[in-house]
Amino acid sequence: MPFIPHTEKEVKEMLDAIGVSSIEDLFDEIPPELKAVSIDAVPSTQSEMDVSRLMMERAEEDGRQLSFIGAGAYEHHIPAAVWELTTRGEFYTAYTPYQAEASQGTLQLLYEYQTMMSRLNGLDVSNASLYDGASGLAEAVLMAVRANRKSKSKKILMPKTVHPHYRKTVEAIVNKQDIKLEILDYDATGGHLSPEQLPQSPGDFAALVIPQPNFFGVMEDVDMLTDWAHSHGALVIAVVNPIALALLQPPGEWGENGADIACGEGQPLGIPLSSGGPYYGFMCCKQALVRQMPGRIIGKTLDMDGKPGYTLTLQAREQHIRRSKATSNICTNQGLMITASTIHMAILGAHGLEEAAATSNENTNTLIDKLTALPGVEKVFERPVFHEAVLKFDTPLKDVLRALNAQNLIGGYSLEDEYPELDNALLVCATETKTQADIDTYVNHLERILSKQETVKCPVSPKI
Amino acid sequence: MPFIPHTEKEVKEMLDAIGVSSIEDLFDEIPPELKAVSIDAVPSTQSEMDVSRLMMERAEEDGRQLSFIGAGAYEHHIPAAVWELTTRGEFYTAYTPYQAEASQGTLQLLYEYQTMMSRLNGLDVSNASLYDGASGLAEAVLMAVRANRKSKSKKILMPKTVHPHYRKTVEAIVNKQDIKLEILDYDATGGHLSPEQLPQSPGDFAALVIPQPNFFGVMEDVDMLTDWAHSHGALVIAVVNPIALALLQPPGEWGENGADIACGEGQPLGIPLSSGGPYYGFMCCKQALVRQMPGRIIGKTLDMDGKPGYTLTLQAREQHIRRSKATSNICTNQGLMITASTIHMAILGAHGLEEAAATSNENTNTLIDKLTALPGVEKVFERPVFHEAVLKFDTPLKDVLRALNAQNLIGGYSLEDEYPELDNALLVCATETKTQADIDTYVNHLERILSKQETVKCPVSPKI
Amino acid sequence: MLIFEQSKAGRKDGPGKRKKKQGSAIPKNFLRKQSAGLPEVSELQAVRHYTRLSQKNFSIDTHFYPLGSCTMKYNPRACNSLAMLPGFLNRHPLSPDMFGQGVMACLYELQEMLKEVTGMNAVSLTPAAGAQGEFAGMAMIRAYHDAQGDTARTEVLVPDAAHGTNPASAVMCGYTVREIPTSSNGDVDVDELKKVVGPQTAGLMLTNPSTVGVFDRNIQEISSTVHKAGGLLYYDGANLNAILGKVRPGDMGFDVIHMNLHKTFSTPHGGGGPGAGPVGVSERLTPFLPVPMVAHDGDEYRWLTEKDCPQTIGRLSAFMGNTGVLLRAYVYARLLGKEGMIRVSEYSTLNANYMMAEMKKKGFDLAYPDRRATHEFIVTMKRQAKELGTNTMDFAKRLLDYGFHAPTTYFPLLIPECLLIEPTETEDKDTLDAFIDTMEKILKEAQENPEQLKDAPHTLPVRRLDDVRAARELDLAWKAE
Amino acid sequence: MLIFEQSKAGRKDGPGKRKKKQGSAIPKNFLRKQSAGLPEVSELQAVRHYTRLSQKNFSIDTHFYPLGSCTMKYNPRACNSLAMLPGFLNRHPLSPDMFGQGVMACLYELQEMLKEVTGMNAVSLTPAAGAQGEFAGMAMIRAYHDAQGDTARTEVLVPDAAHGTNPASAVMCGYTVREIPTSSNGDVDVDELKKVVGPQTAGLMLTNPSTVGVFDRNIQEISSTVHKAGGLLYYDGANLNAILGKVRPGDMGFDVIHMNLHKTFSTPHGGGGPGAGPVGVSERLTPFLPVPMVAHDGDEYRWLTEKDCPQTIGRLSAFMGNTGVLLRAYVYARLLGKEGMIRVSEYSTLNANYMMAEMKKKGFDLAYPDRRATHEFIVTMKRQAKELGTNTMDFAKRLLDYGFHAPTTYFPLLIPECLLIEPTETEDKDTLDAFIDTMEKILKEAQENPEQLKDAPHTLPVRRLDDVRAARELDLAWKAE
Ligand SMILES: Cc1ncc(COP(=O)(O)O)c(C=O)c1O
Ligand SMILES: Cc1ncc(COP(=O)(O)O)c(C=O)c1O
Repeated sequence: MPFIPHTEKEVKEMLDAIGVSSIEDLFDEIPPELKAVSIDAVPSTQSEMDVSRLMMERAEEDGRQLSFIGAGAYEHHIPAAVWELTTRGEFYTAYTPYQAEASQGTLQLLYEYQTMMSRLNGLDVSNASLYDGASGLAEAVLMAVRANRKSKSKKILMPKTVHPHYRKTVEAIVNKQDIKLEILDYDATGGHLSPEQLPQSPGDFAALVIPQPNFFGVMEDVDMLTDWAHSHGALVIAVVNPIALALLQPPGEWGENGADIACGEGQPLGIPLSSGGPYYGFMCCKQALVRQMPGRIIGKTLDMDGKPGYTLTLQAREQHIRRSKATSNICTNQGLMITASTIHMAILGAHGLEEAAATSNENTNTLIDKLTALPGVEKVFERPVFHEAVLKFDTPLKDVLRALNAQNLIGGYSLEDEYPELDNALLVCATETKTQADIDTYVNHLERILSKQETVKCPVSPKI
Repeated sequence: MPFIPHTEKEVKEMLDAIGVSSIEDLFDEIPPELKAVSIDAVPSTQSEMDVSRLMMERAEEDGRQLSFIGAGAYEHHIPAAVWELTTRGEFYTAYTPYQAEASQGTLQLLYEYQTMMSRLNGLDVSNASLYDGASGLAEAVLMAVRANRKSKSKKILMPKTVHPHYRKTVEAIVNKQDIKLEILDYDATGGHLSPEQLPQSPGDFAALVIPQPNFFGVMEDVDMLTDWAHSHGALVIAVVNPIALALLQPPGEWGENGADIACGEGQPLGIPLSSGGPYYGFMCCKQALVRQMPGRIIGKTLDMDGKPGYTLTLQAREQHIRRSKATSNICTNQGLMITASTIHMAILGAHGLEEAAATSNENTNTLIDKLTALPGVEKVFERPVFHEAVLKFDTPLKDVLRALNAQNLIGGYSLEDEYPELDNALLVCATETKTQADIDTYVNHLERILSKQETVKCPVSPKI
Repeated sequence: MLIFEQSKAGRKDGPGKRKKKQGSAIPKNFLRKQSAGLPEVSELQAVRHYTRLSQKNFSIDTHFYPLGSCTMKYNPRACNSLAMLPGFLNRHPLSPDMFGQGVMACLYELQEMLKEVTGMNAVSLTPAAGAQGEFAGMAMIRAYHDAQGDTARTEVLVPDAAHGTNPASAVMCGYTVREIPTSSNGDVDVDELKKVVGPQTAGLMLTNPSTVGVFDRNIQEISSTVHKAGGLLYYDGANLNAILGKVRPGDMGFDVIHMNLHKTFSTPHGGGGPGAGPVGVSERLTPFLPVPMVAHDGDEYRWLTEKDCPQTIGRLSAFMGNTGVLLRAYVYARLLGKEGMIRVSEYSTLNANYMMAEMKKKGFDLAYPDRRATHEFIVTMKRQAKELGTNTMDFAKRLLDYGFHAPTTYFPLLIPECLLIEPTETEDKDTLDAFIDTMEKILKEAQENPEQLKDAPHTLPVRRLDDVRAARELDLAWKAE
Repeated sequence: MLIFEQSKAGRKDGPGKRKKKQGSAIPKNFLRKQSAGLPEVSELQAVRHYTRLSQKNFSIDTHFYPLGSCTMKYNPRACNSLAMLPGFLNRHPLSPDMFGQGVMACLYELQEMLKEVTGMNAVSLTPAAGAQGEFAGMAMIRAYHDAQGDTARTEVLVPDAAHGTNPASAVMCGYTVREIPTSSNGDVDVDELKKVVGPQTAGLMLTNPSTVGVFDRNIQEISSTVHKAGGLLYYDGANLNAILGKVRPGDMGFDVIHMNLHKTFSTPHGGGGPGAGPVGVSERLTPFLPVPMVAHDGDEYRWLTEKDCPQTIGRLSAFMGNTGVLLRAYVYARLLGKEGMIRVSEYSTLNANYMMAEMKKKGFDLAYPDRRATHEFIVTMKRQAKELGTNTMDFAKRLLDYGFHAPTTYFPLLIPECLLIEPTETEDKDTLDAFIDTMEKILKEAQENPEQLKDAPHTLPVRRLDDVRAARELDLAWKAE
């Protein structure tokens, strides 16, 4: 039966060797009152064939739309080689590399990943992943509070232009340790954190979080912000999009001294959208902060013969050694996602990432231009964007989105819930996966919907 | 650019080392008149992203119907592990194992395959694949003519119950060597080769071909036929379905002495339908005939240290050694398909194959019972079937099939073209992949169509 | 060789130059001055490099991997391929519910199945791993006490055998941790527990079966002791594999539990992760579950968010945790069904007890010789270390030479020179016997030729690595010479 | 260990017995008496066994593989994953045309692209490999002569350098084969050709670039010689990689050609196959092409069968040849495009000529030192064999120790002790240099310590295997002891 290799004969031999007469005897230390278990609500075993069919039918229902949402998760082309290699059994079914000598494949790959990430971010060191971008930011906040020697404050300045889900996640994770997030508003014209939004006398605070691009797709004045925070003795936590980093100034080079910690969502680097996960959070920092960094770190060393090899290092920060004094409770991380991202970056190279970034930027600008050419659609913020932008509609947005959905098209992410001040505002994104024809499809559907034309109700062939 | 790793600097170094000034110079032995080539009708290079999208859109159009065709290619469940392992780079991108020491993976697997196949067929030896079932039968015919020491005849008795495409393929391949196929008709009631269809005085002939089950799904009297052929000094070539062999008497045990050669289509053993290929032809034979067998054969041997290993053997039969005197011209075979089939058989085991075979048999019988319960649908042949059967309609079959197609359902394979005497006859098949609900879907659609009810024209959700 | 060492400048803009677009709409001052310095290799070079690297790993697909506490069992391939169907992979997390009914149906049914097998009232799937589940669980305990106005409960009790994530998670929730000793028979020392439990006790974090490989026989007493003091009971579900379908944490009296789906539900560990750490709760903790969850309203599935659950402890990640991992676990659960789940605990327990009995016969010392093993058990090499000078790590490294991944070493911390051995139910008897024979052989080597152990491994891509050097001369990123 | 040796009777009907249905509707007398004796292993055992077996292979994805005449270049992974999309895999070969427009569009466009790059009038994709393409080609030549009533042409001319499939295919078409010698400069000996060509000549089978790694400079003279005698010209396209987009067989005067898509169009060799051997023909041979082919009638694609092509030589397989391979080649062709195709021949030729120049500098003897290499070239070790007693096979086996797959050895037969080296365009210069340096090192070993070569390989899963024993003591299937 599924996955149990024992023959009846073997079971008998094993029971004899143990000296019991049935498997049930092996559970004799469990108080008998506890054992009257029924798990009848669990369905009966099904063959792989039947489950396959069920799953294919379910997958068929999902994810087949032409979609213009970004908002923290981005559709990018992933070369076929990436996941064919990543799901090789040797990567896929290994555990955390506790036995370094038997895990050089994963360990060397992680070391290569750390190198790639620290280069992309312009910082000295990288860890080997956190759960996702949002929880990674929470870890960065905790780290900054621990690491900032100049400040005893538990206050963090958090712009409203940081992804709302990130802010919620950070709040949920750090609030039990009395850390306070002070929210900074954004500039209504630029959609960014302008000098006017910065507190005049901020007092002691541990760190300023700077998103680049921010949740509205808008580019922040990272040099000014970094220098401002540093001038107040605070650390700077950058939250960045790794594809954007192919083109944009890396956090390590922001302002005079660079951001101290950079983190973000790794998903754009070769990880499928997959309804939100598994993704991974990346984190880099300056060398001086490395011992405060949470998560696994791989180091290069030598073996008994003087040959180079790779191993988990700085484990004294971690929960399995430090227990209640650890830098974080993280244990299982997102290793396989790193495997994919590393292979993805190796195949694309800097040029490939630059191309994806630049094309996404162009496509988004084209989309914005074409959509705002329609009557009743306007761009909300003035500042340049990376690959997302906020549009405002003069009709009820919900109806518009629903009408687009009926055409198997997802128009973007509505900001109404998270930014009530931005009513009927939509965050749209067009990565390099969108063709001119896709953009025109959007524009044409929207034009028809806005002009209240009858939409044709025949099923549109779905986008794959 | 795609797949060329050279930098400009390296190109220059290489040209210098060769002593030419441009790559074009390397083509200077080609007569210049021949070089004025244009291949402009070939489209320009496209990115993997663009080609992926094109292919996904095209795949979307195909292969998503609920299908009841068999007729030589059968839908069976393939465990996910089979192709995940088969497409591992080490199997997928290796060549024919000419350097045995560097190919023990493939070679041992092929040796295991030979063992599995000879057991399934009840014969001594197996080769390591031919192109497909049909061309494999052609090779078997050539082999029988070569191998039959009792007969100098180039005549082969070929029942009409052998797959019509197989007969055509055999004809196309063997007719240049003056081999004649004498076609034997089938019993109109049983759908099989009955004693009445056997020639009274057949004269000298090299071999009789016996299909089991035959093209109509009908079970032949293999014992009687085998003994009859042997009694005339002819060899017996079995054409068998390998899934059926899990349940049915193996060719090596037919009649008194067993079939001499068994061949057939390997597709049912873990190979996707894939519009007809790549599949593979399997072939087994008695030990005495092994030197006449075409195709690669793997043998076990020892290395310099006395350790067992595997290698290509009996190469003296093959074209690269024997050239114009080889047993066959085959060189590249269907190795990767064997890899899949071997893993498939290892995972399923005999029990798994038996279950697939028995369920297919049951499903087909259920389908037949339900369809023939409809007015105007009758079973054509009386004899027991394996997992296919012929049905006769009293209305024009073409229209019925078209109406089923409109419901995204493929009703079966029409026999009209290949067997004009069987007008409005349909060959249907229901393997273990068909649920009772699938069968009922067929029955209900057909009932409606036959009763000339208006078929509902709304798009039916396609089967995956 | 590193991928960087195969890089050649200009490889990608050599023949047939890539079109290089420098994001012309982005003002110059935002742009980076230098390219990011990623390797420039051909696709073949990358494929060959990472294929060869992969071959340097031990993994379940290649080796017996009896890593205690980690449940390294067969990861069915169908779980992977079905979770990676394009419809699932391509779905954006913020895509409207109408375009996510397939994945939501799977998640909803998984919630229901996990409720049933744990005996809890409700389940949230969002935690990304066991440790995040622990955090969520302790955060709910705190939220519960806070909701009761019971803010004096600042202390969490954690047995010394517990995994390091337990105290670390409690601390992240603002608690101080107090250790409870393990008695010599492997059960929690109930007398000690009784001494320290009190009005300051927010809860107890317990792993049962525990990390020393036994089922705590006093669980009911422990449970009532903590409950009587007003504390809540947290269940670390890392060892659920041992009791799946046999005993349920809910029935033992636990208020909150996390499960490691990457252990019991056989989603792959992927060289470190991802996992998934769903939490299940009793009724009184249900309002505090982390969001999002999936609800089924008549015909349709929909997400439950902050709006639906005003008392939620909130969100632990930007979207829905490790959805793809959850899909794999769902497929696994459907393949097993209830019958298969019961077999998981039965055969993992059989394998562990068989190995324990045989190892004892071969002369190894068991940490708890008088106890049943659960799905894992502990051998201690204290005697060998003393008598032969070969420690547990030497045995572990020598095992690698023989093609076995080593069991967990030096955990739990309270047992000196220990090996925590977890064979899992998917390994066959021949493999267990081969491991046992090899251990015996290594023991003999330790007696006759201890250098063979101390210098091990001998046959792997590298010899024993210098961990001290790694930490002292930090080299965390490659630099061109 | 073989998978059979891991089998245990009753494993599959142990705990949770499989429902065993014995095909109850099938009368007993048709049933087999004993189960088929396949191995009984768990899924994990199978996965582990075949994963570990795979690791024993050299392959493009793991090693440089300069196997001459075989074009072992990078097999892009996208070709695999796109050809394996469920819509393609699930389509039944006899499914109505309306449900196959996607695959047929790909095949049709592939036909058109292959026509263009070969300069032929029409293409049929159905042959399953090069050898089947040869058979199809020769069968068409025969059908053509037969249709002319020209039945006296019973002889086919084949250069001695030709691949063994050439004479074997000609014989399968009922022809007798006459060998034409290769002149000392590597070109076909035209004088000899002229001597033997005549009214009995059905045709000439030529590989150009030839298997000795040169482009035959007299191709126009050869072509007109054969044509004048009333024979037809067959082109063996195994080496098309060397001239893709540079010269076209059609322009050289060939009447029929096969292509090995598993070489030039980079579909994987899969440890022996499958391949695909499409045939292209000039106008006069077009009516004879094997079926099925794909036609495009206005909006729709449809199959061309015997009905449409009454003079066809017929069918070579039950359905459409190796469709999945054709899809991979199609994807590859689209990825390359015309620009990429030209680069294939340019860079494969560059790599071969570079290696040839460097090998010469290292002291190796070239078979044709005065010629340009095409995409491959020949080194002969005759001198070393004589002087040092180490033959080509010894060099080949020693290369394996250093992590290089050996080039083709002892082919073509006319050149003694030869190595046919084909680097392909997808290998980078560093890899070529490493190979050359290794050859130099082995040459030194041959001088100083020839046993190291003779006993090679040393580092592989097995040492040198005894081929003679394999053929003498035939062991072709495992038997339980
Ligand atoms: C007993 C125990 N508790 C908790 C954890 C932490 O779980 P995770 O690694 O999923 O965060 C582990 C993991 O190893 C464990 O073994
Ligand atoms: C020159 C030459 N011709 C013909 C063939 C036969 O092609 P295939 O192996 O595809 O049947 C080969 C294959 O190795 C070859 O190299």
